[in-house]
Amino acid sequence: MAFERVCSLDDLWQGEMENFEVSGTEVLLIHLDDGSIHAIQSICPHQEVELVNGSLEGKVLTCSMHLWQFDVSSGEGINPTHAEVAKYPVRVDGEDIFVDTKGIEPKFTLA
Amino acid sequence: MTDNERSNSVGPVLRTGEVADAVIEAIQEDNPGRKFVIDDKVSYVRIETEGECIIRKETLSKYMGRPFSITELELDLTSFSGRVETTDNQIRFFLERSL
Amino acid sequence: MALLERNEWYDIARDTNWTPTYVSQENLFPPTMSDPYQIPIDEWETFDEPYKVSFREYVRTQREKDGSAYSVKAALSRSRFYDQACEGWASVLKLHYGTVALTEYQACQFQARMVRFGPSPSMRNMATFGMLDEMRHAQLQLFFPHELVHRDRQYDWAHEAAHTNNWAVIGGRHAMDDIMMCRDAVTGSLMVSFAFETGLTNLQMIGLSTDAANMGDFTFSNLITSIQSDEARHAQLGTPTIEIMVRNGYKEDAQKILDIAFWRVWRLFSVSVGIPMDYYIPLEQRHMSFKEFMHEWVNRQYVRQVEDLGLAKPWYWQHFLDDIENHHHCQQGGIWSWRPTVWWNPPGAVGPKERQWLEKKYPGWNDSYGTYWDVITENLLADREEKTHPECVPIICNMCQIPISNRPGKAWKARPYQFEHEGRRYNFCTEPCRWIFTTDPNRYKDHETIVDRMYSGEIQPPDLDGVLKYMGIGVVSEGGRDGYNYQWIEGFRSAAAE
Amino acid sequence: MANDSNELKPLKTWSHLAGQRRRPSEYEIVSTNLLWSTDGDMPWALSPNIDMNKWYLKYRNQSPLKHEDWDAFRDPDELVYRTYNIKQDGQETYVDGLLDEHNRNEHDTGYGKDWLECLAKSYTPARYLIHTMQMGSAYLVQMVPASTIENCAMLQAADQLRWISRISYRTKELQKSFANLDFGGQERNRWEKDPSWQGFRKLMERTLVTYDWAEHFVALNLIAKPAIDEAFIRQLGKASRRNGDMLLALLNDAQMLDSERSRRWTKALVEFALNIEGNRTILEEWIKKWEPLGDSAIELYCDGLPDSPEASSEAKIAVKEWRQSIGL
Repeated sequence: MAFERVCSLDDLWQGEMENFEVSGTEVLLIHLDDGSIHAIQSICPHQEVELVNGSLEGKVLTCSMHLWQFDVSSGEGINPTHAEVAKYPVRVDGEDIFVDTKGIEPKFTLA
Repeated sequence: MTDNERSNSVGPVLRTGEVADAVIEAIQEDNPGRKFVIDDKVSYVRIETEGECIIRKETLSKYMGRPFSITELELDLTSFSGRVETTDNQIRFFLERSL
Repeated sequence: MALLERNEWYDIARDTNWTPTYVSQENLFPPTMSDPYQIPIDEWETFDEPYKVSFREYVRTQREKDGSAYSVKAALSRSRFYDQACEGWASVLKLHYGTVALTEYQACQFQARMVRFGPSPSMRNMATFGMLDEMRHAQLQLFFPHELVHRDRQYDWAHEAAHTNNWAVIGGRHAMDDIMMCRDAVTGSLMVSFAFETGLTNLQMIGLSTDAANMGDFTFSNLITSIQSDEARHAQLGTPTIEIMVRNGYKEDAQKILDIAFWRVWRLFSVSVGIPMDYYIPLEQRHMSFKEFMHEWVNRQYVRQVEDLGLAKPWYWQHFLDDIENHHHCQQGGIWSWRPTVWWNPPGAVGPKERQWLEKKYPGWNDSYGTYWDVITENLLADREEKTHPECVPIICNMCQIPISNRPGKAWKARPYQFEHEGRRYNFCTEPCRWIFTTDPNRYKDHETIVDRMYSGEIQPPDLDGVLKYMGIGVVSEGGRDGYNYQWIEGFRSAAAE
Repeated sequence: MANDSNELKPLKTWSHLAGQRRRPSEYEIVSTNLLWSTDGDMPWALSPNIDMNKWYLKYRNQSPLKHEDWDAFRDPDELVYRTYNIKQDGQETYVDGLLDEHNRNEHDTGYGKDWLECLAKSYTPARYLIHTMQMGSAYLVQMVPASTIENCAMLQAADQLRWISRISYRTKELQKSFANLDFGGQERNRWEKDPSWQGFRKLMERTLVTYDWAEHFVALNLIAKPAIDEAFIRQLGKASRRNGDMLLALLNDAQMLDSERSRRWTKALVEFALNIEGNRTILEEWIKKWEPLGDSAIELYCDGLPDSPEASSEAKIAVKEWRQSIGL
């Protein structure tokens, strides 16, 4: 395992999402309203669009370009269902958030 | 204040846009014989005439190309000179005392 | 649809006065909250609001207004406009939101006073919409600066300013508490609905909109004109009140009330609108001078409405005309010098081209205000920035709470306006400010200016750091600096080099 | 200078909300901590002995109901101005549809003489009653100690104007259909003299001159408003169903939706206040004082409804059960 410290809890509040570079990989870090923190690939599997520009409602992230939707907690596509985003393990230690990107590749699904 | 700033001018001040354009057309029809001064200030347009200015719902609807109520005019009516009187069918700007 | 027109049922909905028998009329409508003039109730029942709207129409129209105002919401949060906008424009916004947002919210409580204590049912119904309008204005003008707060902490003042003791806030609160929050429903309807909303809010909400459009800030331009479309309606509460007062022998009272409120609000607006228009907006985008706006909106439009109601221009009209030429120029100098005490970054912005423009719009500017800026320019050119900060504490007006200052140069006529009351000497900037105090000394006598508070020990430690902290500087955000980092003096440097 | 030595980090939201470490909702951004008159000891920046400072000190700051942080109150519906208009525009479109349809069906012509008398006696005079609610809610607006409470009271006041308008609208329609019954002319007299209204009039006049903000809230939102809901909205609605007046039944159902929203924030504010020791006794004493006036208002009104012998007891029980359900 290669967890790397990304930021502190004060940098990413509940309801926020932000892009970070972790060991050379662009990761989208999301802090849900329920307090859980998730890391997914930063680019929509559909086309080269930054998911950070999408909108977050509960645990559903909607891409701003073609409105593809993903369940952030599982990484599974909601619409279309055959799509999927890569998830990276997250660990919170005290005030700090750590993410491990080792061996995980972003996923791509053509329409 | 100098005397040339005192006048009997009345009329609406509207946000620039299609409603203002329609009002400019409608007032010519609703106030026959009156001369209007139209002052375009980029974000708003000041429309003025002497003594009294009426805008009727029917006429405004005609120039808007759809049914248009006097209340809807409020969306763009940011101010006016003179005093105001509203009914279901028209809005009237006026002064009671002429100089 | 076979629905009735509004005018068919409207009169029934505003026929709701009744005669109480389980409590006294006086207890139900205490004169200090309702009508101190005790005009007969059937006179109040003639109150006919000239601008009518029903609840049904209101929610439809307002929904549509908000649809348009908020449509830029998503775009705004990613807009590059505010990253690229010059600091002069950013200062206009910071000053605007900081002084306006919470003032609008307090106005809800004033409108509610008319809803509860207004002697006419029509007034109570109209003010219900007025109350909702003010809620809208507060919420819009909090929502939009909130989108900017992550870019620049000074936007936090949109919410925080009113909770601080910043000198500019003390001035604003004193005036608003005087004309709005501490008035009965009837007096307040004249002061707020007529003098304030019919007379002067147009300057801020429409006057600045043209400059905003010229700057490319269509969000702001759209926002403030949309707000003003509400004011154009609910401000109409004032007109019937004036008519009823005049008809019932209270013409002199009505005149005095208007004169007090108009002057108080004017002193604020000349700072919050006059300075931005003539100094903060970059020269290329300036559309009209503040003086020209004043003539369009006040001298032509407002005064004509006052006269049409049978009242006259305020007795201090000559002072007022003189003030249009001077007050905001004085305060631009003052605020710029005291820039670390404010929450925006006021640009000096009096380079050679700007001075030319100012001389054209305000003949004689160079011989007076110009001499003040000559000294500052000279110090800046010689790298003596520290000399551009004042060393002495100003004298503050006991009415408007703004530093007392006068036109510099040959026309200098420094003259203190003072008044002794119960052993205390009060200082005023002008005769109207002194006059307002004398109309009711008991009302104003205990208030302390920011400088009084330094001497009385309320501000601790009583040094510059202590005062700044007391004013929220370094607590809410950093204080101000020159908005253009003194680049406006470069025109003089190159002129000198040639 | 102080600002050089002070480290001020960039903000993600208003500084006063930053401690939550949570992205604030639109509601929180535009609704919280907006009063300047609760910041210091003296509400207004004028002399302490002027009437208005004395009024706010006595009736707001010195109210027996205490909380160290009224600003922490939140409206459970999180309504903002924008969403209120969207909601009510939709509701008003629905009501327009009801009125339009019933008008086209010549609904009014089917009324019997007894029912028309009931409408004249127990329905159209209600605009006076609802107007007192509008005034009372507006008193709360200017006196409550937090902006989040003030917003709820503001929308409650607006709701009352909504129903005054609709009752007036119906009054006019009835006037046009039945010129001989003096609809639109006899309401004030009924409100001032008819026995069935005197309980409500007494309750409301007394409520309106109760100037302590918290006692005013109790009289208005815990006694008067639920009594009006249960007697005027619900029991009159039932009577109209029984008498084939579906229009009035549906109008009152629509009005009840507004009342339910008002009950939600009332419940939330009561729970918020009950967290503080000592407040329960104060609230319960006030309820004890006002309850007889509320019950009497219900009785007098319901006894005037036709074929509704159970109305009075049902309404009184419903009000009590609701108060119990919110812990009182």
